[in-house]
Amino acid sequence: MIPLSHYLILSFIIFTIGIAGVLLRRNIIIVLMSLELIFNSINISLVAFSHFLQSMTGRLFVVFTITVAAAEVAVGLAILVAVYRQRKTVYVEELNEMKH
Amino acid sequence: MTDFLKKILFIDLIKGLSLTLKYNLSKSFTIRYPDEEKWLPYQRFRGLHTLNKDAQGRELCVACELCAKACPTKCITVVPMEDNNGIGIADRIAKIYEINLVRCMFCGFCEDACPTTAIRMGREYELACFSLDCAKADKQRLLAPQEIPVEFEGGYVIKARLERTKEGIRVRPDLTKKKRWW
Amino acid sequence: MDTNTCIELALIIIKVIIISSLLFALPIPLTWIERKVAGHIQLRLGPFRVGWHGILQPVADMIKLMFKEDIIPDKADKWLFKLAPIISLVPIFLTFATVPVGDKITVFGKEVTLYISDMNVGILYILAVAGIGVYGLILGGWASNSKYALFGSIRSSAQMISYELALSFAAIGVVMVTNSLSLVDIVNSQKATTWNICYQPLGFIIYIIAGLAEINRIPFDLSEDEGTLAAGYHVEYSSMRFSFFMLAEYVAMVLMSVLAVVLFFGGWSGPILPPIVWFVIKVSAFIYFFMWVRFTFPRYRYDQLMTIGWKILLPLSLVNILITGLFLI
Amino acid sequence: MELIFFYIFAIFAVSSAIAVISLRNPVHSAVFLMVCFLQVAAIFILLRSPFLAAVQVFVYVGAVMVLFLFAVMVLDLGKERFGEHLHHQSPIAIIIIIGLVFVMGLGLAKAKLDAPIGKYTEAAMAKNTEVMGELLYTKYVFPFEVVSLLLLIALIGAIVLVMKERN
Repeated sequence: MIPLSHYLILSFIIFTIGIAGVLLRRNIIIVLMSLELIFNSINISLVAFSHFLQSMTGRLFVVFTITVAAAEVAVGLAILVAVYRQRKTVYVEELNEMKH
Repeated sequence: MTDFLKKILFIDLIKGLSLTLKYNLSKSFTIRYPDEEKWLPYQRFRGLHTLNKDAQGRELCVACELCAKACPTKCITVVPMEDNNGIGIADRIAKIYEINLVRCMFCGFCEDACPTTAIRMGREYELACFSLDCAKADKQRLLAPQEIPVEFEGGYVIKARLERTKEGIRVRPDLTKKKRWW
Repeated sequence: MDTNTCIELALIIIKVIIISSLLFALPIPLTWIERKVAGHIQLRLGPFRVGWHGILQPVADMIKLMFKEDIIPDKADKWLFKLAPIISLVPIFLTFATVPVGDKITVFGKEVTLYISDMNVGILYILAVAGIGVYGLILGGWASNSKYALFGSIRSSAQMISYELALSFAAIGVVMVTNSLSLVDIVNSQKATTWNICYQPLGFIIYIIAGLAEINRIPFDLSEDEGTLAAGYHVEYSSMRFSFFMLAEYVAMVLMSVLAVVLFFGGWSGPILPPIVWFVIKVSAFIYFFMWVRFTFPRYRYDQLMTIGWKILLPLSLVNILITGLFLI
Repeated sequence: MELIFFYIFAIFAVSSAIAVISLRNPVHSAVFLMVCFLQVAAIFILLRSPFLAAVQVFVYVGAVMVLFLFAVMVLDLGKERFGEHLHHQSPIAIIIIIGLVFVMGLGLAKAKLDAPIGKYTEAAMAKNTEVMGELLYTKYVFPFEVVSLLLLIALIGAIVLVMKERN
């Protein structure tokens, strides 16, 4: 039997890596991928809690999370394609029209 | 409405499928050349030339060189010589009679030009070989009788078998078993 | 570990070895059969010279492929280029872990199941893992650094997204009828009543069309369209890497036939003959059908493909689910 | 036994996650993200939820990653040039990340589990999928409908966003 803390630490490490990706990378596609990593880390901890608390809620929420993630990716990539058409760039710091 | 129904019930697709199934089950047309069968051409076929002899075995060719003149690709070389030994029908026979098969286009003008019906196009069509020597048909080769006799009616697929020898690959026909190919 | 678990483990390993070697060997006769079917449909004979009726032709082809030079384009992404054929091959083999060939049989007084494992999410697992196989196409096409290959991979990715939905919805219809995601349960429930094709004719049609698109066969093989894309995603591949793609394609065809049999045609159930024979007969009938279709229909245009996928198959499969649900209530 | 598998999956997941954010080529990142998702699916199986594992492979690996690769290919993003890898805010970002690690690590170290244990024991979970389906259509029917609506909106929204305007 694997203790709960193992899963939580794994989830935490992946979460941190995801946050690092979002904060550090310039490429929006990589940023979106890092968001997916964060979603996944949350899923791991949800399922782990659900398993150890013998409750179904966590698992069901994973289903919802996955659905939301799929929707998010579809819309996010659509926005990305639209932005790329306008600006010809996918680097976050070059998309700074709103700053000025 | 019927169009719509047709689309729903995949009528066109089913028609196509049934057609191909019919083809799949019917007999194939393939001639299994060279392993088992071979196409025997009609008598009018223009293949490798032959030099004919008359009933007494004399060469019909009188080396008039009309064939060489008529040849559009200038592939026939004829050198005449005198001879009184009765090899030919006249006292003039060909010393050299050579056809360059690489250049020949099998048009049959030589046949038309020949006044003595000495040169005729035969039914041999397997002319490929490993060296360039056989691209030249000399008099001896042209005089030798061809595998398929002239009077044999063509337009059949005949049994044949592939032979691998040192000289090359040959397809030996078996004239006794023939069938219409269609 | 006691002896019983050891025997179980050994059995599983033996089954894995048998199934995977069978799958590796299967494309050899299948290529021959496909060429023969192609020949006879076109009133030809097909391969005839190597062995009896050309039966050794695939072996000759295999030897030829093995000894060909393995070319990797200079500007290709070497790492992905080498990885792509393996990615396309492995998932399709993995799917066979849950494919049931028959029910239990008794060997030396011990019950042996004719499937590696009976997952309770079997059908989902198969559809999900089979979906990974498309990465081989996508990454291979991208890594080749060639225009044709890139277009092939873009096409296959779009095609895969649009047809996998319809395919899984068609399978969901069956799941609703039989109340189980496990393939063994699906077959057993069909034994009790009739074949699922009677309840799900629309689902079956959708399944076959979407399945054809999913395994990239004519009339939907837009990703390797010879006419416009030379050979699509595998245009730069040669030698064994190319044969991996071919292998994956044939195994995918076998998978689609097996799934069609299991989902809609009662799996191994049938009168008189032993179950495994029935299974083989049904699967080979489907394989023949796929070949038959291949040499009958011309390839669809790309916009037609997308129209069929999104505007016809997807709504139809939803309607199918709705009707099934209404009947179940 | 299980623990060994867990460590294998965890190590692969973490290392591929690091590869995702550190590689320069987006396609390579996508491949490693796929590996990471597969490992997460394997961990779901360790947690006795095969249905979620299948859904994870189905949706994430099967659909989401294809979308990513499709976008990368359509946009023709080559390798990033060297020096464009990170942007100038990275020092601040690293400080924030270290702070996050510290706070969350502290939380993890001090936390203890004292929530009430539910009724779904190991034995009840054998029929995991059926239980989930039942709950989804009874207790959680409202979020389920909302999520389906969300998917529909996302579908239409994506089409609207990408569609070129015809003159």
